[in-house]
Amino acid sequence: MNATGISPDGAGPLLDVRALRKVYTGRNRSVEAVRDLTFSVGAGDLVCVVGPSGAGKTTLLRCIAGLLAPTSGEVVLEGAAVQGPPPGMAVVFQEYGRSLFPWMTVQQNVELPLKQKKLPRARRLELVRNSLDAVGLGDVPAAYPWQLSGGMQQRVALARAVAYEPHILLMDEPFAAVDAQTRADLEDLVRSLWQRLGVTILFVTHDIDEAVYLGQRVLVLSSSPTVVLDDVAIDLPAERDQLGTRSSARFAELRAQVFGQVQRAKHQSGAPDHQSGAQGQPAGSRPADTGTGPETTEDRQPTDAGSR
Amino acid sequence: MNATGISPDGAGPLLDVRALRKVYTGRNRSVEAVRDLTFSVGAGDLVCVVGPSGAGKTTLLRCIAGLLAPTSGEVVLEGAAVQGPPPGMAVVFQEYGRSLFPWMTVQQNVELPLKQKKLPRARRLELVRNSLDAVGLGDVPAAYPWQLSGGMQQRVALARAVAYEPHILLMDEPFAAVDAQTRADLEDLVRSLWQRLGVTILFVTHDIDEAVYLGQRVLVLSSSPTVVLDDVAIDLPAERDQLGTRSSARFAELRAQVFGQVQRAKHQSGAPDHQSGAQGQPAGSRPADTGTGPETTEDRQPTDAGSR
Amino acid sequence: ACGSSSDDTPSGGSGGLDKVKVGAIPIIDVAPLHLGKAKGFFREQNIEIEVINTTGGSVAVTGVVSGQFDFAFGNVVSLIQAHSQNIPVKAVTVGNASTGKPGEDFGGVVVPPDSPIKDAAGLAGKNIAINNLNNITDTTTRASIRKAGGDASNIKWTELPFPEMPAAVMSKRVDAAMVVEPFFTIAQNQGARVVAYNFAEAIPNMTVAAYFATEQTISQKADLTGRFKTAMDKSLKYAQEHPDEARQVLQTYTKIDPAVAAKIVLPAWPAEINRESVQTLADLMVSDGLIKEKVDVADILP
Amino acid sequence: MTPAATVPPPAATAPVPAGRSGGTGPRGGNALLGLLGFATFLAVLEVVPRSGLVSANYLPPTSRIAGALAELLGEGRFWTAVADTLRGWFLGLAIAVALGVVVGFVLGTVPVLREFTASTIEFLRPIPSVALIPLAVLLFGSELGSVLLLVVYAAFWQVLVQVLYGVRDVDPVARDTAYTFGLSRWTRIRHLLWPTALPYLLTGIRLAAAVALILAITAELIIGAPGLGNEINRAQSGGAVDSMYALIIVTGLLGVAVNGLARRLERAVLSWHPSVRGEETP
Amino acid sequence: MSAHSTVRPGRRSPGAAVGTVARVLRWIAAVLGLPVALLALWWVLSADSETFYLPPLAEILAAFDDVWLRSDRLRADVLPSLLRLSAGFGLAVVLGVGLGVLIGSFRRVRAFCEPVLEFLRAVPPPVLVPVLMLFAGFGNTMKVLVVLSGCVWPILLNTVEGVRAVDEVLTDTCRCYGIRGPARLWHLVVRSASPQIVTGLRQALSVGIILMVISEMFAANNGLGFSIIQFQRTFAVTNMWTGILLLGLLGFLLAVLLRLFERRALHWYSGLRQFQRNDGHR
Ligand SMILES: Nc1ncnc2c1ncn2[C@@H]1O[C@H](COP(=O)(O)OP(=O)(O)OP(=O)(O)O)[C@@H](O)[C@H]1O
Ligand SMILES: Nc1ncnc2c1ncn2[C@@H]1O[C@H](COP(=O)(O)OP(=O)(O)OP(=O)(O)O)[C@@H](O)[C@H]1O
Ligand SMILES: [Mg+2]
Ligand SMILES: [Mg+2]
Repeated sequence: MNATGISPDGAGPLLDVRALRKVYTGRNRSVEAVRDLTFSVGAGDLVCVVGPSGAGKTTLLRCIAGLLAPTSGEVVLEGAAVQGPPPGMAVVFQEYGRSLFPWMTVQQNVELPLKQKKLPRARRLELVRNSLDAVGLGDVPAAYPWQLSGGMQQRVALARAVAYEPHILLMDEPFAAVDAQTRADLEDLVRSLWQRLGVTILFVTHDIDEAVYLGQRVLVLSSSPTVVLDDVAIDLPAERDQLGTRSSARFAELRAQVFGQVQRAKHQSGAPDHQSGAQGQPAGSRPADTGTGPETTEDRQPTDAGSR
Repeated sequence: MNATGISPDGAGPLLDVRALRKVYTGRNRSVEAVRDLTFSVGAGDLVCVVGPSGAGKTTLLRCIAGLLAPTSGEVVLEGAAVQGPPPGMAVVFQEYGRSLFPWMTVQQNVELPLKQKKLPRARRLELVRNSLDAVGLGDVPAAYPWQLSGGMQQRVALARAVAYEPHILLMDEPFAAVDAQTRADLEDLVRSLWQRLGVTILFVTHDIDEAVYLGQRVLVLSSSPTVVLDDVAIDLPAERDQLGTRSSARFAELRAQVFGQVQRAKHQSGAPDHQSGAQGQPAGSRPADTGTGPETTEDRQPTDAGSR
Repeated sequence: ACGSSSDDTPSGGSGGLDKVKVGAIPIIDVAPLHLGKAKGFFREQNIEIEVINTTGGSVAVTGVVSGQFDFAFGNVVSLIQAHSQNIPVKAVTVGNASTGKPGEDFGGVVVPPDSPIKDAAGLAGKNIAINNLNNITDTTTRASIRKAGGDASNIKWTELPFPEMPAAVMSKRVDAAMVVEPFFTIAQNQGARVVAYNFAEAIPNMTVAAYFATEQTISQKADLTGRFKTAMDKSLKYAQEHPDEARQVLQTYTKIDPAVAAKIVLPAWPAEINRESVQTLADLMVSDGLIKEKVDVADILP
Repeated sequence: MTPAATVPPPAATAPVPAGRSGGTGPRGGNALLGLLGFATFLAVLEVVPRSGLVSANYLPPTSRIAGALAELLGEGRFWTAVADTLRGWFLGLAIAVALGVVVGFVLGTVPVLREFTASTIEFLRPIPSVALIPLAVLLFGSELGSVLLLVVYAAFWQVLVQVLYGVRDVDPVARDTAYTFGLSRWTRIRHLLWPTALPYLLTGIRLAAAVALILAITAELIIGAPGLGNEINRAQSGGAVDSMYALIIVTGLLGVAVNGLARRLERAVLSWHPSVRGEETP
Repeated sequence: MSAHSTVRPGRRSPGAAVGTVARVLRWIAAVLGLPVALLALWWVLSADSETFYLPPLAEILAAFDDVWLRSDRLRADVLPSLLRLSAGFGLAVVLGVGLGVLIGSFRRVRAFCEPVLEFLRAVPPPVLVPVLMLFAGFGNTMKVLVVLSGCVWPILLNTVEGVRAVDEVLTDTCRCYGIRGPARLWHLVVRSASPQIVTGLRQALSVGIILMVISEMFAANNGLGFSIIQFQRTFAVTNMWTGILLLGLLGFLLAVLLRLFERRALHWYSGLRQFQRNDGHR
């Protein structure tokens, strides 16, 4: 619950990202997506990561998940450097529709990783049932993912991660594609799961409201090439609710603070000389209007622009 | 600019929807999507239509566009009953990705309807250039739609509609799938195009903020089977901007008013006994949690729940 | 002859039968084979034959060379051709022969009823359908044209399966067609006129086809070959002497209409290969350019 | 020999909306129309020879063909031929599918192999299987083996190419999901690769089934191996035009049956796939 | 929902030139490696082949020159074959796409025709040759028709599927903007079905080559297929092998041509697909 990443019980950081750098090298281009990231996350923390689109949030997360090898620097999880996907970690992807196996029922989807863990059948079924109950889907284990609504699908993905009993749960903009109402519900779900299970969560989003509402800490990344711009401790009460918390004065303050940083982030990256690069790109490259184009954001207030 | 649909200059309504009723008859079920809609839109108006999901907004729009034959009642455009897609009308669909021809460049996409109109080449090129410039895409005529971001694609669709020089422009939740920032930009674009070109616009959305921000009038539809619940005149100043307008007191009032109607709409439809129908549907049919399920909305305040 | 099967060699083992596969086209020409099988002539020689349908001479040669058949039926031109390509095949006994009687043979050249062509000489320069180019049909047709005093050098040949020929002639898609039974009869039933009996006219008493095997089989299984020849010769003789039974046996392996089968002219099934006719044929092949070098048919005849 | 309907791999039609009930329409009505279409076809076949447009000697009217067909159905020999053809077809198809799946998965999962075999596959694939007839006759004579060689050769490519597409089409997100949950290689193949490739494989099988049947009959016809093709040959060389057409009709009907069977298999196995489930939900 | 595009120009790394050379070398190795290895293997294994039907590769290659290049055969045999193939293929394209658009556009027409089409498709083309000869004689027309009769099915059926899958939103868009008649046909229907049509073309091509050979088994006096069959019948085995080799080579070249055409005509589609596969998440 503090901004240093050392959890208060002195157990030392669970996750340590050290001078992480990632350069994508393609055929005849290479992109430095992440320049230099250093931070740590204590056991049981819920850390949100925000940053403008293209900041390298996904890149960071994939490095932590062991899906991508860093160009330099390292990711240390529970004392060991991450080489491949570490055991005890679960990832919830943004594209829920594509991360569930359409040929399996909800039950089978949740159960598959447990089978791999070689848990006995009874235990597996118990875990599946519990986690589906936890996300409020106890009644549809036999349905196929595509028979469910988007929000329900995302909850299945969450249930799968929860059933896996990970020490650390990574989420990459998991609610970007669900509607406002469902999103609020899922946010509350994440917080309640986190509180009940004591799992460490790293939650990537580009929604500032969401980050402030959910997290204990909010890491603000600069735009690409990426560095950590700020690490905001969220000192809101542990019990949060969509209405009360979001309308509280402290929430507005924190949101304004993060928003200020994100605004700064758009104009400041690891490479100052790179700043104007985003505008001069030809058609077909990363579009200039994915929500963070410098040309339209200056004149917006934190309270408005940050919320979707 | 008034709620009656008769434009102030006395030119009479451009569009007249009279006792429109639409029943979908399927294999062994028939759905009365629209029960009885009557309203008119004056020339040069910008009317927004809001209503809960499944209200029949798309159905209404497709009837107006002549893509769907009404079961009874009629749509009169410029004095003539609509039989098929009338000339001089342009439609912007929600599914931007699917309404552009992927095998044509941006330029060709915008130009195609003009070719069909048999405009001379020079005039076509001029119209294409102007409309692309107007939506801020003057520099990508040679790109293919799938090389652009979602917001850019939607702008191409808009440019195509604008270049067509329609008298009336229909839009069906055109910005539902683009991110917040782009959405704000596109909203301003629509208003400025409308002001510049004097075209009549019917704008369907389920976002109350958007409807209030954009429209001169907001038509509130009940849930299915659908009737017009309210017709709110938006007396905001003609010059609107995302920050000032949205934070003005009058905006909040109007939003609250519309929101109240929409809340009422969910529980009231043309057929009161139909009310609970939405909940009893099996999995796989219209998902129960698309943001307007009756079970979660009561406890939310207008200012929060209504925004996308 | 029934009792003479006692000179059995050790190969048969404990009274076991030698299983022999014979490749043959399902046409009239091989009626003796089927008849002999039905009559038990092969069993008398301790041979159990299985007749396997082939689609033509080259398949038969290939089958024999690859060991799929022990013996096969094929026309002598194919044999000569194979020999000229150094394929080691050799005739065992006669297959069938022309009746040698112009006017009453099992094949000939037909023309539409109203055709201006009156005789073989009139075929010069015409479009004639044959079943296989560079084979026995065109070689003999050329020969009979030359014999009739025509010019055989500029004929336009069209390859066509026998079954298609009656229709082709009657609809005048070709000027003439060299057909064999049963299509010879079918064509005539439809009104076609015969202008040449090329098998009979080209070479006197010409041997058309033979049963053959590889040289290896003939030398290494001399006994079996001998017994096969014995049975085959008996069958040929029987078929020659009992044409009605030969006609009947057709129904077991072809789809010829019984009414047609009763009317067709059967080929001759003589006891011996007419070596002279084969040599003449081989010489014709050289002059017609089918093969490059002169062949001594003694190499391929038994 | 690839005359075959190809809905390109179901998953490859990404831009197509999944849930379209497009064209399925009322089932009964369609079947009726189809029957009507077929009846019209038969009627034309009846009228054309009767009107003298072509001689009935060469194209007999439907009624005579039907008579010959009825006769055929009573013959043991005919059923043996059908059995022979079906055996060649099925064995060939089974071998081709097995080979295609194994080779496809190996090549598909090992990028280097795939890269280095691509050109060879491109070269071998268009070699027409008829070119192999001499080789087939040489190796197997005019028996089942020859038919199998041709059938397997033609059908194998259909399956292989589809499997290659399928294996490559694994969704990156699904793959990452599998990695992060630490699924083993075998589990990934079994639960990720296989289901992803399955729709493609089934398309491949459907194509291959049609091709295999056509090739089986062609091989019998040309090489003379026992089966329907050989029966056609026999009828033809005996001048039995009616039976020949009856046999041709039988081959056509077999083809229709094989295609129907393959589609049914597809529907049963792919209940979860958009192309199939789309037909059920309106 | 933001669209990512991977086409991002970046700085060239200093080692780019070296990398390019290495990549080209690797590409060459990948394309030629296996074929060369296989040829070498064939060469070695057949070097002292005694089997009559499997002559040494060296001998075949030596003969190739004589048989095809130093004689009139390229003009007298290969050219007519290719002309007939392209005529049949071209007609099949016109007919297949034309009928396919018609059948695909109207549900009733489709229901009416489907069973008959399925049936005709299932009849092996060689069986149809005698029927075709009844109507078309046995000149070039017949051979072109044989090719057509086989090629048309894959094109037709693929076109039907493609036309059926035209996106509804695009259809509505066209209606709204008054895009009708030929413009609609071309800009909407054909273009949108074109990926499937090209799939059909590819299948049709391999069928076409096979049928080119088969058609030359009947009533031919020139052609590549005719030559191969003549070689086979006259036991000129080495020559026959050169023919098979040439056939394979032709098939390969034609497939490459088609691929080039596809690359030009469908570059939008491959771009779209790649985008969807890589990072389009909708
Ligand atoms: N596979 C790749 N190859 C090359 N460049 C890449 C690749 N993936 C990402 N990038 C680039 O790296 C940068 C960071 O991308 P990343 O996806 O991590 O951003 P993000 O913060 O997740 O963005 P968003 O909010 O849009 O998801 C971008 O400039 C992007 O173009
Ligand atoms: N083709 C159809 N066949 C049968 N019922 C339909 C069809 N299209 C729509 N409906 C039904 O008609 C009603 C109105 O649908 P419509 O799409 O017009 O709603 P909407 O207001 O546009 O909803 P949304 O905000 O979700 O887009 C719904 O109950 C829907 O299920
Ligand atoms: Mg991301
Ligand atoms: Mg709608």
